[in-house]
Amino acid sequence: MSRWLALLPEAALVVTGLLIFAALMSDRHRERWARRAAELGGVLLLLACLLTLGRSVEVFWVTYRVDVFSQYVKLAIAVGFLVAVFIVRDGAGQRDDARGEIFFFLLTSASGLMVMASAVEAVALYLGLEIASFSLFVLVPLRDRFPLGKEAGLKFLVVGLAASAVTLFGLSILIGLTGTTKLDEMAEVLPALAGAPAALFGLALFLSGFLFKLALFPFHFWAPDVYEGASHGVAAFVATASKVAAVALLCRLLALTQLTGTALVTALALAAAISMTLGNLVAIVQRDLKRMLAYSAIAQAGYIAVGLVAFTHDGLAAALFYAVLYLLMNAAAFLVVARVGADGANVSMDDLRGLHRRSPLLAATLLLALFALAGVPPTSGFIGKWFLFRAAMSEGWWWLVLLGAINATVSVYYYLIVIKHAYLLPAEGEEKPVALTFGDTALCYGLSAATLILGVWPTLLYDWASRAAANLP
Amino acid sequence: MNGPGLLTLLVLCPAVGLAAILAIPGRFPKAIKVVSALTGLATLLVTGLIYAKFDPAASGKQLLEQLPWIPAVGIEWHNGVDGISLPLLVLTSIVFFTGVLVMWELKERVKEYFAFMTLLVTGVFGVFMSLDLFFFLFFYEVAVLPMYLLIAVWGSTRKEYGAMKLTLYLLAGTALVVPAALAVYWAAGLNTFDLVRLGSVHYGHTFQVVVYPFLFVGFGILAGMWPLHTWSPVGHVAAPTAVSMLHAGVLMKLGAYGIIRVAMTVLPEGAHTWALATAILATVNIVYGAFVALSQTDLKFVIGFSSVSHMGIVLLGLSTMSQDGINGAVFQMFSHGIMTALFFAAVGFIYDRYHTRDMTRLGGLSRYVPVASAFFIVAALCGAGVPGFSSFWAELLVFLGTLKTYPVLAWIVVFALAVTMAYTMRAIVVGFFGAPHEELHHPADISLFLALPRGILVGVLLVLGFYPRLILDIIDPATRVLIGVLK
Amino acid sequence: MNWAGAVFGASAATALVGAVCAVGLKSIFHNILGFALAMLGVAGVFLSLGSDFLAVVFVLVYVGAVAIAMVYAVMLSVPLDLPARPRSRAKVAGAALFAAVGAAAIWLVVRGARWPQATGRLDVSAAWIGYRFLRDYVLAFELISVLLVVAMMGAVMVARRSRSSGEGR
Amino acid sequence: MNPTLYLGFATLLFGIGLYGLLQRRSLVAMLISLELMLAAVSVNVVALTTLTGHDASMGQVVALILVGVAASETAIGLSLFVAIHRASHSIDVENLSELKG
Amino acid sequence: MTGTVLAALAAQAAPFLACALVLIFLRGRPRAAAGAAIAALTVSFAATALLVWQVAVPNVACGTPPGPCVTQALWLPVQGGAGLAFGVILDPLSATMALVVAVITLAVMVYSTGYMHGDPGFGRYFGFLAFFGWAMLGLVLASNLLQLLVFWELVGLASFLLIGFWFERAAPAAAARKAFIMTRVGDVGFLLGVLLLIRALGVATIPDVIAAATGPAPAFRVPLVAFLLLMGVIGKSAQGPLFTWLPDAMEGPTPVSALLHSATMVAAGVFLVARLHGLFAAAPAVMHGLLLLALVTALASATMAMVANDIKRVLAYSSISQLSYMLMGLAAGSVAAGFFHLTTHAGFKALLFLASGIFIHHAHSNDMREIAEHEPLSQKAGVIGLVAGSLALAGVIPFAGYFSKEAVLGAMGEHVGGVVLALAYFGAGLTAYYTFRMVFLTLRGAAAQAHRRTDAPTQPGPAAHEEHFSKAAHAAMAWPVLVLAALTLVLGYLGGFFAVRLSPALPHEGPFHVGTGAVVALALVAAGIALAWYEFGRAGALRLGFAERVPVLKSFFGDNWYLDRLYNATVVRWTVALSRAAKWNDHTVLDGASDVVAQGTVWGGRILAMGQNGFVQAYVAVAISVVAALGIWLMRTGGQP
Repeated sequence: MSRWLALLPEAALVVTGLLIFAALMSDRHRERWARRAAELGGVLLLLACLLTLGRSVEVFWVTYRVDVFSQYVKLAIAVGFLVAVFIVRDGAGQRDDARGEIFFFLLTSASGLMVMASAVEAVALYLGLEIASFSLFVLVPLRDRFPLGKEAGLKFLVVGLAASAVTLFGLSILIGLTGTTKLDEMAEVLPALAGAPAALFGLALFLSGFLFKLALFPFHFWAPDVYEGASHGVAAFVATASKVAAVALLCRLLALTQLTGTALVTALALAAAISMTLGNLVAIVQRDLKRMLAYSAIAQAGYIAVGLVAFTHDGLAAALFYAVLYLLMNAAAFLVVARVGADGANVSMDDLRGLHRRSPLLAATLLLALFALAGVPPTSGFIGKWFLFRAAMSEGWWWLVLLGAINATVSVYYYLIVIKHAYLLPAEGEEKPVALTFGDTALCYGLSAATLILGVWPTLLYDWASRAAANLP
Repeated sequence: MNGPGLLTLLVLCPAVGLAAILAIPGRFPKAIKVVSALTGLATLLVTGLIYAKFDPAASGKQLLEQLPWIPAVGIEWHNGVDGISLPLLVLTSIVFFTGVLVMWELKERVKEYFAFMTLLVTGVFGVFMSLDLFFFLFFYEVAVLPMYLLIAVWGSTRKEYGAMKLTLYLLAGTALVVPAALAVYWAAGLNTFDLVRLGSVHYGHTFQVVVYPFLFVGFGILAGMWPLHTWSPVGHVAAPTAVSMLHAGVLMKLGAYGIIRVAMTVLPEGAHTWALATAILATVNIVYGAFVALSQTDLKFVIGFSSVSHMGIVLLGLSTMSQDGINGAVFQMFSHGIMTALFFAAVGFIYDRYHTRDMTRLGGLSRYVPVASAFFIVAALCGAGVPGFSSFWAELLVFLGTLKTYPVLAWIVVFALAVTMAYTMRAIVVGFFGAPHEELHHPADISLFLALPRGILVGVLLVLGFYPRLILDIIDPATRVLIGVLK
Repeated sequence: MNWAGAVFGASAATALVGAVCAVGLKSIFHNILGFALAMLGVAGVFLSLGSDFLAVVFVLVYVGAVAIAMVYAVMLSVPLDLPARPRSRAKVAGAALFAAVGAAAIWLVVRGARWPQATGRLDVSAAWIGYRFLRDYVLAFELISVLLVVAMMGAVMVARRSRSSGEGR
Repeated sequence: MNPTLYLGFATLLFGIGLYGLLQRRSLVAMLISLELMLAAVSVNVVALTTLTGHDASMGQVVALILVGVAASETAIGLSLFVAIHRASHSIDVENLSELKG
Repeated sequence: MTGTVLAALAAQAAPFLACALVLIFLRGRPRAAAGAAIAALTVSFAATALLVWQVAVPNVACGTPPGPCVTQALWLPVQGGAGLAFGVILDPLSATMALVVAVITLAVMVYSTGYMHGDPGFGRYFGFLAFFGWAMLGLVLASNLLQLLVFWELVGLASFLLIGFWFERAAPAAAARKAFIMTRVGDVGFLLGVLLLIRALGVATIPDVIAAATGPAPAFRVPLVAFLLLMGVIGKSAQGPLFTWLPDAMEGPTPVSALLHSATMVAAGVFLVARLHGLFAAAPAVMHGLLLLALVTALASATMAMVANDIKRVLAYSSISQLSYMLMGLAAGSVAAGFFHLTTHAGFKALLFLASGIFIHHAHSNDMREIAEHEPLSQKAGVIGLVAGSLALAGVIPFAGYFSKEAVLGAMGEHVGGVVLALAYFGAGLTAYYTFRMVFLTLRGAAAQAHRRTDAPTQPGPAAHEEHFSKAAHAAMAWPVLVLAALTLVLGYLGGFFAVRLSPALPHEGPFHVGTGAVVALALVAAGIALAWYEFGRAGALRLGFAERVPVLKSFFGDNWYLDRLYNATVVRWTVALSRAAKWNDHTVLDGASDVVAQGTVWGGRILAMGQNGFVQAYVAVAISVVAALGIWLMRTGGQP
């Protein structure tokens, strides 16, 4: 019996789903009920993940594995889901008839991600990815207060489907070469043909679906348009939870076989370099805050990839570690965006003017979040990047590290421009203060605190990341 | 393995002060100022304790504290002071305390200002005491970044441009330093960032020669190394008074300190290989800075370029790799810190009263505000290397060291002293002598309370100017150790 | 040349022809018809591989469901009144080029790959497939149902006419 | 029996689908192309599992799952197609290119 | 010995403390300030007198070979040596000089209480005076060359502050700046010399340095060091090309000029040469150069003095030429003669300035002809002082100047001869001429014609508050003058004392011999005085000197031989141009470069942003093609990069 306890998070997912369903059935205040249900479920989910952290079990004929790695990732996903729910609040910016459903689809997306975290069988893995993506395909076009929501949805959909087609083709090649879809069995066979170009190519194609989720070059194009087109809450979820899952999956798949020294690593390194540079440079010229964050996200994906190319335990651990840090800091940034644009409209730089007077707390949160993204101590961004670069350097990727450091400097420029608007420039017209609920305040403090504490005492989290990485085959 | 001690306490002082400041609502600026002042006082006291416990005779690091922080990646909370860092700790707390007092009349956004200032100081203390490469750079960046807001929000002339320029230059420096540091870590292969152990490793010659420039230039940017110095005058001019004090007085020292503590200690061969080049750069710093200062009219620009010139002396002293040179360099770091702080404090008062720093629009200030002017004149004379002020000894030692290693450069820089005197005299005579400019009003002279911090600085300059051994006896043993490493 | 080869040849030809029509022709209706034809061809290919159940499912789902849904969607929405813009040659050429490169790359790989031979179980009877489905692929089975649910609900949500005037502002 | 023939066919199908995806302006046509690509994948899987003698039923299972995936993709895609058309009476993807830069 | 050392320390400490006290607390309290300063200098006076009594009179010497007694402590540790120890050096030279400094400073202070009475900066003034005294005493008693350099610079600083005392007017501020920078140019050489010494020896204690220089194999290049040190001397003692700051320094208050010219600032240079005479003697070539330079300077400044109408300028030029004579004496190898002349000159030059101060104060003008019109004869003390001082300066027996100048000329006569010696004698004649030109122009007002020129600046300092100018103040100004006047009669007879006390290095030098040279000199002096009388003194004289009649000469002489113009046209202009260029480079090239980099980054962003062109199919195309490229690459490389 106790082994089933390890599936508590999944159970929590189901329960939450049912709760939201029931809430959506009610004809009055369905949005508010759905929201309450989602918040409650999110908390349940969080608790469940915390409880099962450290447990390990395999079910469904070794296609679904619960271990430190999976629970670490699930925990992050749960946090991301909860934060996203908070950020959505009353679903402003979402089409008015979808303001309740948004919670349901966020939940399904989250569950898809969790499946990705645990599944050790390629098809299930892929299906989890698809569930996560489809829910977002649905949510993105349901945008209000912004004319181009549908265009964003279309681009998301088309690029996503193309990526999934590529992924599947890669899967077919892997199946052909290994004759199985179970990752463990693949892990036994693959090292034998690690040198074989076909295997590498198949793996590369199979990875592309997850690179798409991570928005790494060359699968990054959708990100800016979708971030800009989607409503704040949805964008926040896209930017946080699904990133973590994508990183986790990359770790899991790259750990499948010994890739060091193969051309695939070089390719990944190049992708990382291009992502960093492109993301940071283009972010400089953005005016829309979410779009800027999208490009910064591309750059951050590049940083994470820098950690991945090390292909050592340290590298994977650093990547997992940084993914969670990134989730927290990015969530803070999106929270600020959502509250400044509380009516659901997009937020431009000028909307931030005078923020330090309109809402000092939000301004401070934004400051911390952006410093963390820029990688400035004492925020967690610094230590995270340090670990990534350290891992890469220990494998001799000095040019990648140098490029990364230079990019970090460039990124400071546009982050500072945002901070300048928030702290320096006076608001044109009258300053309308930003209303914050108690939950928002708590979230601001919580996320800021996390960013700072993990910045000076990373061991709290890094140990788990390290153990999770150690858990990979 | 000693547990945390005074040094940790020292770095905690401003941190706690920061927390307290954040806790106080912005409605009570007075309280915030008092708390900041108390923080400064506390740091002074703790530094005093450290000074008392420090044994000048014993060479090597003292007051060591060491406890594992992130064992997985070899990061430790490892602190200690030696004769090189101790004076800089003292310098920092002095400048911080006086800086707080100098800003007593601040009106707008008091809370944020002092919060950022204390954060900055936390970083500075951390750098000067840290013996772990990670925490060194950690605090290094902590100290660098608040500058942007401090300048951009509370600054004056072209503040946004100046702030952005300064921040980007300095972070560009770290962008060179961080990979180099990681490369050292990688090359050592000990899975530790402990500077002491990293320093004990012998690295390949090629490696040293390749990596050293990254470290030197990366730190050198913060030390105002030519031709990457242009951020510093602009930034100083833009910054509010106390920030200029802290920045020129303390932050620029971080760069030089980094060169000593990291670059030269870890990569001695690289240092030797590049010594001549860096010495020449430093000489250019000195001469060039003096010449540019000669044709500036904004008093703060004059000071800014004089800082470039004086930091050149520090770099030159370091480049000589000789006892006297390095002694002088460290001494110069200290005395220049005090001197520049005094400089900016004096000019800050004048700017508050007259809202201009253009010497051609001032003039005759010695009649309207004699005491405030006296502070400027004292700083200026100290900068000109007049004996009786600490800079004289520092520069003398540097020249001695240079004369041994690079005689030609020594002749050049000594003759540049005449130019230094020229721009100093120009500033004094044009700005403070002669008849006051007609549209100047006649404000009350500096109040006793505002004169206090400046007086403290003057006192330090004079005491060390009278008896240099006070500080040299502390520096000398540490320098001997460093020389031993460099041999 | 055995019958399987013949079936393969014929159905492959059909499939390719259908595919070309599906992407090449101008009228959307013709495209859909071509698509159906292509799917029939693919089903034939499966037949030639001896997997008849799969072939049947293909025909049912694609030709019977997907194509019809497409027709409905098109009939609902395609504005037959305004004429379609002519295709730009540049885009055609570019698309062809990229497609060719992609196909070439894939071809290089699959041709170069050494497919390991094995002697696994060749039973593809519906019963056995169902058994596999409910045994070690049950997770995938569950997930696909979830996916379908999400997709259907999403489709309803997206396609439904919004109650308010909030139709994209 | 050598799977190369089937793989070649699948590649061609994939390429044609790719061409359509890159070239057509109507979302429906692009969906059709995607379906073609998925079909190519199915052919691959089935052919490889059957002809290389790995367990063939696994290939069938995967192919069937892909059918489901394809169906759901179509559902979403068509609904979006309808919604877009309702919003802006155009089915031309190239008109939806205002999010840029 | 310790007692004397304590006395020496006390002599330095008193004025320092007084200076600190006055500047910090007593700036607003004139009487207290003056009191403190005078008291301090009285202490110094007593202490230095004790020094002379203990050291100079019994001619105490320490060590073997007998040399100065040095008491010092480690001050600055340096590499390769015991480090630099600072302390007190005691021998007849330092003791005597200290006494001179103390006396003159004290006299000037007393005088100033009257002269500066009621000046708004009265307190500050006395603070600076005390500072000046401290710095000079420290210089005199410094046992270490570096320590000497320190006080050397402080003396410069003090004179800067005092010359620029009336900083609100442009002229004094400019003069002070000029003085500081010009002397700095020389000091740079001095500093380098000291650095070279320290670098070579590891120590800089004066006896050690001299020993090292005179030793068999010096560890350093003596001529180079000597030359560099002499650069400092030339700057301080206003010789050769670097003298032009001194005439301008007249912008300071007259008592300051008195101090500056007699015992402190300019004397420091000469004192240094005396102090390090052993070292310089080891570099004969340099010494000959110095001799010639001094000679030229002496004649040149004499010519300038012949055409000046500002009484203080006349005195200033006379100082320059007298300093040259001292240096000539030293260069000729006689410490005694040079230092003797220094002492006497200190006395009568202070006397002259103070006396002229009385007239200036009376007439509110520096212009001798203006003074002449304010019945100068009414100023008894002034007249006495001026006449006595002038007789001494002109070298009329039996006044002090005569003996010391004779000593110098005699010493020269032993070493050099011919033209040089002749010119030196000629210079003495010129001195007499311009000195008495001054006397007659000033005092023979009755015979003055009624054309007044007011080109010389007038000093408003005391003028502003004539009304409450008390008799006490008059007395305060009169007494020092009279005392010094008496001194000028006495000092001359101390020659023997100097001769035996100050020349341990040159034993052969007995008492100064007065031979035929004296007769020649006296004749020349008489001629000069006669010419002056003919041109200025006698009733109905044209009151126009022969040099003034030739416009070319007048402007050439009157304009410092155009040296200032030369400097402005060359050094100053080049420096300014260079600094402008550097500034331009900083703003345009360096800043420009960094801005270009920044702009380039932003533009890179703009260009890359175009890649995000909004066409979804383009996105897919890029992604697919990259993947395809990867595939092809993999197949080509076989998986290994």
